[in-house]
Amino acid sequence: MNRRQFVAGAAAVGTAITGFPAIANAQASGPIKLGIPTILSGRVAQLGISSTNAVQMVVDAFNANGGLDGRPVDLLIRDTKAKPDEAARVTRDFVNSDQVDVVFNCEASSASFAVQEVVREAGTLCLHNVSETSSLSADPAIRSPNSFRFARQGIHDAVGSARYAAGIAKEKGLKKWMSVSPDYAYGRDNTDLFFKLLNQFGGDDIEVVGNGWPKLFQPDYTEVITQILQRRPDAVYSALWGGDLVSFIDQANLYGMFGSIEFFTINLADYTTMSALRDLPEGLHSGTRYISSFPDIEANRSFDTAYVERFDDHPTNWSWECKVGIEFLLAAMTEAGTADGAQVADALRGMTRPSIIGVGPDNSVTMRGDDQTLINYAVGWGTTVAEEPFVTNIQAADWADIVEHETAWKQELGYI
Amino acid sequence: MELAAFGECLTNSSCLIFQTVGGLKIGMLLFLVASGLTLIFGVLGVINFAHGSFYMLGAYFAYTTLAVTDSFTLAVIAGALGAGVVGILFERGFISRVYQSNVLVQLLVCYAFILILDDLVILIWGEEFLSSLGAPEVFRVPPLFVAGAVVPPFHLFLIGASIAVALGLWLIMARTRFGKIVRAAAQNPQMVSALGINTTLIYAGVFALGSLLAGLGGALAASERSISSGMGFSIVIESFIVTVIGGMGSIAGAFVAAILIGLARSFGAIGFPLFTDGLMFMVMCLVLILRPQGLFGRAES
Amino acid sequence: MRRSGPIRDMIFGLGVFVLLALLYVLVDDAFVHDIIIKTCIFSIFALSLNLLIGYLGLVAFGHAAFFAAGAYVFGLFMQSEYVGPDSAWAIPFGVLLAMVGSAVLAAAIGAICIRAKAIYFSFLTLAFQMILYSAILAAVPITGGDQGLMGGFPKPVFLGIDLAEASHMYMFCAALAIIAALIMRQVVESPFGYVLRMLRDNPDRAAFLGLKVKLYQWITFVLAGTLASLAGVLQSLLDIGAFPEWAFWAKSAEPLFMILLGGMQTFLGPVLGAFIFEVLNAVVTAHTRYYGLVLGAVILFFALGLRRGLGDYIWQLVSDRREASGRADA
Amino acid sequence: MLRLENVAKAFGGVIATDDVSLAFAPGSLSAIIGPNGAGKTTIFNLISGKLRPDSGRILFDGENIAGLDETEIVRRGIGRAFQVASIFPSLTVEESLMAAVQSHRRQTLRMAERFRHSNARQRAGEIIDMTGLGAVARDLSANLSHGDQKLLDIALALALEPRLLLLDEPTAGMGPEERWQMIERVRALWQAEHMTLVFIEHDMDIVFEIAQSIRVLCYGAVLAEGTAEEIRANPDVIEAYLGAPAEDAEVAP
Repeated sequence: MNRRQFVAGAAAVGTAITGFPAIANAQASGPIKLGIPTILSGRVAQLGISSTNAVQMVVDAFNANGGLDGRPVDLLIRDTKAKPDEAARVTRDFVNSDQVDVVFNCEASSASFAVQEVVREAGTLCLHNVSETSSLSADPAIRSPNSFRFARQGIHDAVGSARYAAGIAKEKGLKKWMSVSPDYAYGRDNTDLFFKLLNQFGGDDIEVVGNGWPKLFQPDYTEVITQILQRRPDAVYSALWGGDLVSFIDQANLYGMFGSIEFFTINLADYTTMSALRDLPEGLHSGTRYISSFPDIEANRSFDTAYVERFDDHPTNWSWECKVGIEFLLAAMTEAGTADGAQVADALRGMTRPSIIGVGPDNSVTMRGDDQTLINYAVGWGTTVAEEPFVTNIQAADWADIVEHETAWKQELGYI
Repeated sequence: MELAAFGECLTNSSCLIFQTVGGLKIGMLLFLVASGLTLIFGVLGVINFAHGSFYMLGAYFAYTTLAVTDSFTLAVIAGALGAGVVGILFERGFISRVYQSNVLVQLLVCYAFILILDDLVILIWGEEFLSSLGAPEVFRVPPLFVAGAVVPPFHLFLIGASIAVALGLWLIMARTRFGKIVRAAAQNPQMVSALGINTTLIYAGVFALGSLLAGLGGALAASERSISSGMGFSIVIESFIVTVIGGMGSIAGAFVAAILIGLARSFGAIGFPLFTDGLMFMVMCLVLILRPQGLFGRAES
Repeated sequence: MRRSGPIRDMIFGLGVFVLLALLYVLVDDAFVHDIIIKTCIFSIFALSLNLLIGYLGLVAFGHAAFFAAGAYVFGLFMQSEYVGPDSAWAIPFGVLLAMVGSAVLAAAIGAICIRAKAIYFSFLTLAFQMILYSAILAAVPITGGDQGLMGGFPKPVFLGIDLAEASHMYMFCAALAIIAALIMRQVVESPFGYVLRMLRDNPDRAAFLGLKVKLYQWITFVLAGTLASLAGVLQSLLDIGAFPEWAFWAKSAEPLFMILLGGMQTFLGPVLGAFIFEVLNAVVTAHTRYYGLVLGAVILFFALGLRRGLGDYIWQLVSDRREASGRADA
Repeated sequence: MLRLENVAKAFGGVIATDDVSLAFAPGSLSAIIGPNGAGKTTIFNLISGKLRPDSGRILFDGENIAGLDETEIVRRGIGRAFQVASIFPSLTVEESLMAAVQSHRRQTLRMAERFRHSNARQRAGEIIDMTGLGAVARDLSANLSHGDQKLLDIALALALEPRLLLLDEPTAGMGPEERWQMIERVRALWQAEHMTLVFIEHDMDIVFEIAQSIRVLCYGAVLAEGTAEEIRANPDVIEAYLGAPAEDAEVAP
């Protein structure tokens, strides 16, 4: 008896005792309900909006095609204000009250753990689509058999980043490195992993001479910038993102920082970030968060065009993650012929589909079965240019390499 | 703790100049905002928790003005004046109704205003963060090199402009009739009222001036900081720290405390990078325990 | 002869418990159940803060420090190696441990804060809360930093109570909230409680009546902090974790809202406030993402329009009417 | 009973009390008079522990109480009432007095019993009868008349069963008739409770009528000391008062 059956059984007993139906009345008809806890207000409202926009596009098309045997998909989107207890409350509400078939989680960092605990207890199928915290799906103490990860996985990016950076370092003789990353779990994990792998790939030449840890949403980076200029590193790595990254680049520009230092920033190549910059400096190294030219395929370009047409704005990294998530979910439901969580989960495990972001065979991505994590999505780095397409000379990461180091990383942490 | 690096920096002229100029710039922008907060508290006795929202409004007004007129000067003026006008509306429409209420009600009215303005800003300007204004054309030049340190001319301008504002504020307070009345009102409102001076006007004027200073700070800061809803959050907390350390109601105190905080940030980033925030709250605690009137405040009788 | 106060209050409490239990059975809606659970949790939080604000007249800004302390101590204990799925004693012991730990914290913070007067007291409580917040963020190996306590914890059955079961959790929260409220009701109606009112009205005069002002303030601060930690424990049980946001100053603003909405003069005002706040939150969030706009407008209505909490407003209406009819009778 | 020896207090260079030595006999009824700013209230503040003297001793029953805080001094048997009635606006008269009685009985740390059921009610009733507040016993203190608020202030002090009672202008702000009622009541209380009573008063007629002995303060120092007749005849006192007649003709706030 698996957990879900157990829960269903317990619920049936509960129904018998209390005289009213509890959570398990699987609705075989009527719309399929997806509950989306996400951030729609405050300073990261962009996250929720660009995520749900992408989901809406896919679902609209699905419903227009008749849905799942005539059952349309209904999206319940609710704001959690980026608070973990609100995320938990909203998710409980989805599970208990709205009796959603799937929790489609578009929550960031700590709130995702709160969502995770609710669905773990309830046994509802859950997709994590934007939280990049590695442990969410890698750590066996935290991951849950009914949860699937469609968001970027930190270790994947780190391998791609370190390989690219090690190459440039060798080519240009970059030995002294510094970092400037936001002082919270994502920023720290990302940066630590990057340097760990960079040391591995780049050899003994690489020396880290200092780390700057500004706070998340810090308005002013002057003290970090002066510190960097002070120590004169050859290169700087940064996991800043969004408005913080924009502030940093604007402020560093005043010091002429990018003339003398090679800057590697994993989160720059996302349209909303690049377009917010008054002057996008040329020749910065950036990871490709989301751009329509990588992978350079028709599906990707037309997604960008369609999105812009409908929402008057470019999609974000969060958009593609959610798009892939919802496409997989709908495909799995179609394959299983039902919205039942356990059966859909079975269909999801190991599923491979073509995607706008796919770099696997035939531009596919795969939902890896063993840890329920997405692989073969586009991980690449390139250099910035002032005009479209903003990033050129993109080098794609090798997924065999990524998976090899991911495994080593998991072993080291005792995850496997 | 990286005390070695800290000591090394103190003995190295380029590092000293680097961190001092950087710290001064952070401190002076903070002073602009904090001086408004401390002025309002000194005269009205109100803790304007919504002060950060005027900083935010200053930034947004400046952004739009720059987009329309393409003039940095006009943008900064519009940011400051716009925040000042909203300040008057806020004082007349809301805050003036709770002067007699307890501090809790005043606080909640301010908090309500924060919530409303943060959402209004999203409604008007959208949920995406906006780019900074960028330095005006004159300052888009290569930075200066002083004793091995890099100094952007624009930062010198920001520091100079803030000091000019501080001087102007001091002149207004020390030399003008308005300043005298304001100081008198801070000490004894009944007396001022008994002398036939319109305290309503004085209160509105002070609130407008306070908000204007926050708006000016926001507009100037927006020249190099990205703009978003909720950006007033962190600045208002820092302003409170400055106000408490300098002495609530003391503009001179705010000036000194803002510089201290600025320098603590820039040098703290070298000496103890992970605990600058916690350190600031600890200093605030110490001041509150040992000298609640702050460095420059008058002791309570 | 009227029944004596404590017994009447206990009967009232029991009545409320029966009503809440009936509500659970009759209204089969998890949404409603969730609102009741959260109202219970926040009632404890807001009532405890109102001991300081409403009865003692000390506006504490840092009350969430103790909410978070309770949640973290409890959560860390439940995640520790000592607790397994069959440790029947774990939850009661964890609750006790969290409350004792928070009491110690409150004793230390309170001893320092009550030295400051008026607004300086408020700022000092805020500063301590932010130091705790910074500490939680910094102590990543213990607290998980900004990600909070991850990975959940077991909820071992004790005395036949299985908190993983929704109905048990509901009854547990309701019972604890009622017990906490009864304790606080007893305190404010005791000789000690009247001292609090005197200190609020006129601390200088109270000193000349031989009352050691700081001692009473300190005891109340510790009591309020301890009870706030109970709210934190329940929240931790509900969300199966603990998060640094609970120690942030914005969390301290929530019970302030509730007190404003419900009223601070009527004992149960904050409970009403907690209920309004939760309903508002749940309903508004479900319909618009401009929650701040709505909440802000509601607060302005209460602060500037009614000028008092709803509980106080109703109480005023009732007593005015009573007085009017009394006069008519005479 | 109470003896001040060379007590001095200055506020930032301004001398409020300058080397004052005073003595009050047990069971006496004394008045302190003097022009505004003479330091009368400061003396009370020093005795009651609100202020700490810069130098000198304050002996109560032979024990130096200078520098103790107000609660310690209250516990030793010195009660006081204030120039501006200092009461608890949100409590009723009865509640205020019950609480004061409980404080005297050291029952205020009790959390497990109900205030309403406290046996302090009986004693509070006695004080209410004694002070003639019976008609307003259930009223909120904030709603009392000015005179009743002054009475309540005194009643609060009485609840502590003080051996020495300090009254700061018990008749301040009252009309002529009310003043006499008040002072008669004070005298009656003094007689009934067998305590030592010191009061500050502006109304010379009242002072000369009821005080057994009078101290005159001027610029923080003791100018004269004696019975009504002696004071009336003292040229220094006449000088001090006639020298500043406007200050004497004080209108109550």
